[in-house]
Amino acid sequence: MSLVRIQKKDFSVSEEVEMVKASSMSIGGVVVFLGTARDVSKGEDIIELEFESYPEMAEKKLNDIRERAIKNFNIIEMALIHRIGKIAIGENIVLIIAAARHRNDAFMACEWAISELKRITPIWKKETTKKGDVWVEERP
Amino acid sequence: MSLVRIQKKDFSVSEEVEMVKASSMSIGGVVVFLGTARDVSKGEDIIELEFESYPEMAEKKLNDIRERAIKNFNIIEMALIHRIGKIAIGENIVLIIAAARHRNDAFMACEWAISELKRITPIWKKETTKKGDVWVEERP
Amino acid sequence: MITIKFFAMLKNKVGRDEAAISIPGQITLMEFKDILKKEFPCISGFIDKSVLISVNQEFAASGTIIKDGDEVALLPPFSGG
Amino acid sequence: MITIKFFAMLKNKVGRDEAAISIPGQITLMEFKDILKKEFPCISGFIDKSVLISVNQEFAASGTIIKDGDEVALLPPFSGG
Repeated sequence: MSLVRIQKKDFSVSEEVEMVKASSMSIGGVVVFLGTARDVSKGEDIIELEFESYPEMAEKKLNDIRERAIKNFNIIEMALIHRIGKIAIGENIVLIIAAARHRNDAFMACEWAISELKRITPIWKKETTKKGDVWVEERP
Repeated sequence: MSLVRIQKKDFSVSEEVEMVKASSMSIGGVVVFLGTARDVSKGEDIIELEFESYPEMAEKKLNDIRERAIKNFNIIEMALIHRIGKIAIGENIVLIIAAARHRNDAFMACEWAISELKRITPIWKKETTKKGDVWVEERP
Repeated sequence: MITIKFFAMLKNKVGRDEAAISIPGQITLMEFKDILKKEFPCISGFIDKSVLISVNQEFAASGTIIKDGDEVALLPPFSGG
Repeated sequence: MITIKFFAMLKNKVGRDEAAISIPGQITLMEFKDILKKEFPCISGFIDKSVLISVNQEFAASGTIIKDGDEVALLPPFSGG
């Protein structure tokens, strides 16, 4: 299974971490970012989220982030997974795993990767509130 | 099950993350640090690790870190688990989970918590190499 | 023919997720934007303002050349993550 | 009686993980350290140098009062995490 995926179904954090860990016995620190659907956004009660992507380009961009993270940070491996489709409150949205010899490198790469994902990956979020559906139009 | 534990057996990252997530529907970002046993330490091949703790005091200190993290960072919940006993290369050693509304707070709290754990928690590591067993004597 | 892809609120406004138009030879993205605004007037404000454009799944600039067979996508501000 | 706990390399050097000694009334940790160094000469160098001491599972300073029933632990530099 690929370390970079856009998919409808949920992922298992443990399984993905094990897949990353399997890449090397020299990993000493793994940092995971897990984005989840929260009940309130900008003061508005959220009922449900829906994500849409430009699939081919989104996977291309996630692959690009992984390659640059491995090249520019002192990490051994990285996984990036983003879900699309309807997502209920509390559910998982996005998972980024950075594995390094030393923890500081893993923290830096993981933090960079999630902000880079938000910046360059063609994925859009629709929020369903009591007032209706709104495509979120914000550039982070 | 407690969010702060010293234990011999391995933990499931997914199960611990779900336990933290269950504390609130307002969680939007979860940052996990997972420390694992790597094959080389300071140029020396490691065969096996063994951790010992001062159990009552170690749990007290981990609880103290959790409480200060929740008080001083804008996070909703934190879990800290450290294994003791013999640990093979590639196995999990320590897990810290920080859950917040916003990801920056979770990153900051998680990074602070692992360095604070290393600073104040009475846990000791013995490295088994080809040259024999050595208690690691370093203050991070 | 050029394939044009619409996403998120642009898809809602245009009422479909894909369209095809033909262009006279090779033109720049700047010129292509004018054609898009005439073909899809309901989103011309977005095209001027907040929309990024990709050509064959790579971000494109005003001078990028558009030619027959290309896939052009109109990308509203991203909100993944 | 005071319970004394040894961990990691100190446990190896002393050859056991616990000892009990009695003290004359209440004394400071500084005074107690001198007793420890006499009782356990093989680790007196460590006690002077790199060892932290906890009293009843809290970090203690030179002026901390030690009294009957206390649990004193000798803590080599930590290496958890």
